[in-house]
Amino acid sequence: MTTATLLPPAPQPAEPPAERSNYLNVSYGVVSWLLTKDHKRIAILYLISVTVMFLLGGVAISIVRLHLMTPQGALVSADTYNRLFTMHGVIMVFFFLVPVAPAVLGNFCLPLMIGAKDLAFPRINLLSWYLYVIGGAWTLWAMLTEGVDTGWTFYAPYSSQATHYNVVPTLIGLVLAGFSSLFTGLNFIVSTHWLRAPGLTWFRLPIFVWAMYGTSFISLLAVPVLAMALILLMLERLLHIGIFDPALGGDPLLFQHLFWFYSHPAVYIMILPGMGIVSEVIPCFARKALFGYTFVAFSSLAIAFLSFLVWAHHMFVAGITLYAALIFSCLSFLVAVPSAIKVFNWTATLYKGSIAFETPMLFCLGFVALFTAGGLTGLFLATLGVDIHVHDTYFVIAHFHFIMVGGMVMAYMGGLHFWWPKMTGRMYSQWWSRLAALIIFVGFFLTFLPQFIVGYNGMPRRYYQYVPEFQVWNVLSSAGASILAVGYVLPLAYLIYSLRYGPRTGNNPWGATGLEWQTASPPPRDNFDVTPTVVRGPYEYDTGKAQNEP
Amino acid sequence: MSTKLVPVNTYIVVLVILLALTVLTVAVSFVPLPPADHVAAGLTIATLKATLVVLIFMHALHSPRLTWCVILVSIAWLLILFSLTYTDYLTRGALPQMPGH
Amino acid sequence: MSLKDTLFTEAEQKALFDHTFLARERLEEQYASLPHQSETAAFGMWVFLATEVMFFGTLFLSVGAYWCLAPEVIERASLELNWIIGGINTLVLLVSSLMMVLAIHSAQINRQSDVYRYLLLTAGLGVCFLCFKALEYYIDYRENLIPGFKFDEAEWVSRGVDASQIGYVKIFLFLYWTMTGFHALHVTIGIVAVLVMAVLTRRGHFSAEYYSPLDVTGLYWHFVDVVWIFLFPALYLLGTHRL
Amino acid sequence: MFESAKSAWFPPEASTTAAHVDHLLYFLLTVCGSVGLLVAFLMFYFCIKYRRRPGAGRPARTHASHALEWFWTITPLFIFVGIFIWGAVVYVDAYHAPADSIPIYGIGKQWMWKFQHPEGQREINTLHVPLGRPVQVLLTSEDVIHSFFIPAFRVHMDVLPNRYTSVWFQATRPGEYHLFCSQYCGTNHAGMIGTVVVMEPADFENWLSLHAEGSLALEGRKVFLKYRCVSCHSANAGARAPVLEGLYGNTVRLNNGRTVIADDAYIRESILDPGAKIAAGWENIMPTFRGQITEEEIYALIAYFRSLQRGQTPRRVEDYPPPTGTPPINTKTPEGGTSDGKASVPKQP
Ligand code: HEA
Ligand code: HEA
Ligand code: HEC
Ligand code: CUA
Ligand SMILES: [Cu+2]
Repeated sequence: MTTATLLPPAPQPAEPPAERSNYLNVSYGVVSWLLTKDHKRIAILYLISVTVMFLLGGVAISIVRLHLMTPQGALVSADTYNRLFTMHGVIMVFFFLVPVAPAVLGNFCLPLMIGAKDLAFPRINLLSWYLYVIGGAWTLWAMLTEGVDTGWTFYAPYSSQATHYNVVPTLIGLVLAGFSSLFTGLNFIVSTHWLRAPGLTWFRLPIFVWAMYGTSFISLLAVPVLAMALILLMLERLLHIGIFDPALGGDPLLFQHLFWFYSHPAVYIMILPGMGIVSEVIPCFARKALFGYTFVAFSSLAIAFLSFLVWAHHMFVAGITLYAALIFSCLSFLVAVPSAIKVFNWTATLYKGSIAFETPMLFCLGFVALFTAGGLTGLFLATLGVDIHVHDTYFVIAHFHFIMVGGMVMAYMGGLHFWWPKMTGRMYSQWWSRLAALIIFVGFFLTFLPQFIVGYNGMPRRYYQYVPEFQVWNVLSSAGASILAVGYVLPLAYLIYSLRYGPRTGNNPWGATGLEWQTASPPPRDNFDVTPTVVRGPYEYDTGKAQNEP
Repeated sequence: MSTKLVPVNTYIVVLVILLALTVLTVAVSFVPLPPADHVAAGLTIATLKATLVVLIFMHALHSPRLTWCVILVSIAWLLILFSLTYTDYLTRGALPQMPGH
Repeated sequence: MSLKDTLFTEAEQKALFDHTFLARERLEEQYASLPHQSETAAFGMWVFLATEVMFFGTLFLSVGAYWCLAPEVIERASLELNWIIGGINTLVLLVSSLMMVLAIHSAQINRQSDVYRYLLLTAGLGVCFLCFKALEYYIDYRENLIPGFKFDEAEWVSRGVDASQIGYVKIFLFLYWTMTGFHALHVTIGIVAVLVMAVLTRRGHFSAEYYSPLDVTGLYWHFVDVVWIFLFPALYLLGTHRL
Repeated sequence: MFESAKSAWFPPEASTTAAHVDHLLYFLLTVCGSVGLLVAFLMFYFCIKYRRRPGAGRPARTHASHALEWFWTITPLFIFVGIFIWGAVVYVDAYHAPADSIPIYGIGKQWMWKFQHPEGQREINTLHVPLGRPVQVLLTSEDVIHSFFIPAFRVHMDVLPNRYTSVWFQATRPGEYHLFCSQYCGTNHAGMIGTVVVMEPADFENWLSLHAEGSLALEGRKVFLKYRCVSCHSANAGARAPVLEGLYGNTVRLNNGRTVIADDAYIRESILDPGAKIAAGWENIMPTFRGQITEEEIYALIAYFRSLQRGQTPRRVEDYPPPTGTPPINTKTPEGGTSDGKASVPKQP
């Protein structure tokens, strides 16, 4: 068992007796789960629903990738294709990547990390799960029965007048999901401000909490705008009054402005938690304090702020004026600086460390590599001169999959593997999990690297058929996708397996110093038997002392 | 929760001012002005009124600094939304749509 | 034997009421004290209001955008709105705000009966606002100001709006309906909340030490007022009125 | 045979803009590439060098250095500014069409491209352009948003309904290139593709001379008569409306004191939303032609106004009665007309 090779963690409570009361066995029955206000149980509920969504989104796109094996399209009709990638985009963004890290990992860890018994508003927390589930079910129904073919961007006037598909129900679902993440954000912000354990000053907070704070900040201020934009779109579609439809005197760019005012910050809603996770995992497995804590902490807030200033970089060739384009391009570069700071600090953290390659670490190293690559291509897109060529080509597709799949999904996997023993008290198979990490990494490159090339060669996105000279790259990409698929099914298997047969871990298998590890795994209902008093920063691996050890 | 107890008269006075301002803003709308000025006048007065309500009625005046931050942030973000969007709208048609320009 | 016991077994009760959102304690376990809980609640409401600002802000932004594109037309359209009722409603809401703040004041000095009275007054004025609003909507209906439903292009041409520009009129009116509609919705929610508070006061839930729910409701109510303070000039007072 | 088919690695570089964009790309690849590799290398090196060895103790703390932090905060910033400026230069250049560009009028609709040449040729899903001459394609859509994308030229512009956008390019290599619609526009979005044919100027000339049924301007003149524009915009004494000679490209004074340049967009607006901008000294009596006139016809009119020389405006003859509801001929001399005096000065009785 690899944990043996780890340094003996700070004085560790003895192996807990199996029947020790924890949040899982404190009460039984479906009702006790569906009505719970325990943030840990809600996190588990989210974990299940989010995973289902991911699989659905993945299956949808797997069909797309198969279809794109041949230039004229191998599998489905044009309309089906359009509905498939829309379904993929909508599910993956609004129902997987946006909620995944905050609602699952954040919900579970944040109160533990700040030494609180629960979030500030547990009932609202439960409510947001229900909003998510109802919204999700509703949207799924809309997309599976008739479907939507607008793309996840819902550009007017196509979405508001031209298309014949199920736009309005889909939008309703999205608005619900939006409010779900809004309420989660509200909970996190308030909790971080008011429920910190005694002695837990802002600069003793783990970076993960800072990241969550930034994320919540963004969803609080951006979601309402999206909600209203979508509501206006629905009304326009229902009543045929053109706020966005030029035929009726409206301005289609207004919708794009409103949509991206949410959706650009939303991409940082998706990545910030990942950055937080990595900032927890790398120090733990390098046995090093995070390098440049304050800079990393503040860069999270900087990203949260700057992310609101760049949205029109999605509209460089959409017909905005020259002046607007110049301003937004310039600002888009600013937002890259804090990301740079983080990348460099993660790298510096490894320096002179004592690095162990447990699965979470593998995933997180993968994150840093792929995020950097994806981010750097983001710079290409932010450069006006290049964007006029690659806009809406597969270059963009590759860019954001590098960050979202290569980056965020990897980080999420890392976090899940890191906190899995915390959640379940069980350890998964190191061998299989490392294999999975490797497969995902390889499959990923094979899937999305070719898309940069085919993109620069000019293959537009959302094409159900393409000109022959693009075929070679598409075949490669499809091949990669199937490897990727396997890579994602594996964890499903061994994690579920570990639930029953995985060996019990101690409270702190990784020998981490964070507060969340200073209680039993799985934690008791009230998180801490005695409210901890914090006396030091989160990453004192050189002394091996936990945050609450004198 | 507001720590300090505000005398009732303050509230009454504030209300009177608010009502007066309402009358004023309506009055202004009868003065022939170019559209821009009407908007300007209307919004300035509205801002005044809003400030009063937030400071006195919502007890922002006696609230912790944190509350102030929230208020300032929401104002700031409103400004971001408006100013950056109007970088597009206000420069529409500034450059002629033809060769040589 | 209480109803609870007749309905559920020991185990079921544990499942139902321990740690579920049905569990009712005044001081929730994650808080140190009642003041701590109250302060947190108030802060939570402030944060929520920040999101509301962006929510309505989007609509104001849209009006502004079209005002940038066609100021004269928007101005002309604004003149047709019923500024008199709009104005009266402004006054009504302002007074209701005073009532609300007086209710909280009475709570602070622990005059529960006054709290109750003021809350009822607040809600009453809120209802009064909605009635005026309904009246105004009816008048708009009579005057064909409902684009897509009851609207007459010819009228607007006769009002000197160029036939090709009526699209802007429709958009403005549409935004008017959306904005006032959402605001009315907020007022309604506010009224319900205030009434609930009234009942709770009656049942003696509150004291000078603990009236947090009241405080939070107050914040919400005042915010709804603030929104209207901006709605009024931004929709009704864009043009130059004539007597 | 498509040029682009020759290499699966890199798109053909067939316009002046393409060269600029590619140079920028190479620059970015070197800068970002080296930074990326640097990061990758360091991580890899550290991972090997500092891998945990059995029985190793806890590593000592490395103290963060603020100098270092600021260094890698500021440096990227400067690099970014550099990239931004270069990118902006390329973009601005791609934004402003040279004055001597050949105007071509393009329309996107679900799911096809239509083009009109000044000389009158109409094409569908193919576009013939001369080698080495700047060409400006004026674009508008008849339904939803499309996007005009020629990879080989590295030009890209969304095509919006009820609005004009434009791209310009100067082809540098003869051959056939792809034209894609890159903004999702419905079922057959992927089928909305065409071919751009770059010809030697000589070939292009005689291609133009082939099957040219009258120039676009001539077409425009017909439209001008067909819609009875001439009943007001006529050379007759005391016409109801400004004479439109020499209007195109000149500054027009509006009755609200502002001035505008009479570009394509302005002319289009004047026809569809006459009330939006009123030329100084004239009544707003012009009826809107929205719904009657097609985008093609507006293009023809624009071409007509571009070509319209002094004294070429047709006189009103009674076969062209004004549209019903048009007020009687105004005999008062309007004060003003458009500022440059040339255009729209009504003739004295
Ligand atoms: C998690 C999601 C995520 C993240 C984090 C980002 C991050 C960035 N994105 Fe991305 N983006 C998307 C998701 C994301 N994006 C999506 C989904 C789309 C498409 C939407 C659609 O149309 O469907 C998109 C599209 C998109 C566009 C529009 C393209 C187009 O449609 O024409 C642009 C343009 O500017 C852009 C830019 C950027 C930039 C500058 C960053 C920056 O934040 C990147 C910052 C990071 C780095 C720069 C790397 C690390 C830094 C260093 C190692 C420093 C050293 C570097 C140097 C000194 C050179 N993105
Ligand atoms: C946010 C997260 C996210 C994630 C995780 C992904 C994951 C993937 N995406 Fe994603 N993608 C988007 C967000 C995301 N995408 C968005 C926003 C768009 C734009 C949509 C639009 O244009 O509107 C897009 C569009 C998009 C396109 C362009 C479609 C087009 O424009 O025509 C492609 C094409 O290759 C693609 C591929 C993939 C692949 C191969 C994966 C893989 O990583 C998925 C792998 C996962 C699985 C395969 C599921 C798990 C496996 C199983 C359940 C086993 C069963 C399945 C099999 C055996 C095959 N995506
Ligand atoms: C009823 C009379 C009338 C008819 C018919 C008419 N116009 Fe006009 N037009 C005017 C008047 C008056 C003006 C000046 C006031 C204004 O700018 O609206 C004008 C202005 C214009 C302008 C702007 C010129 C400037 O100096 O600003 C253009 C371009 C134009 N018309 C084109 C057309 C075209 C093309 C048609 C036919 C499809 C047409 N007009 C039909 C009366 C008319
Ligand atoms: Cu036209 Cu896509
Ligand atoms: Cu973006």
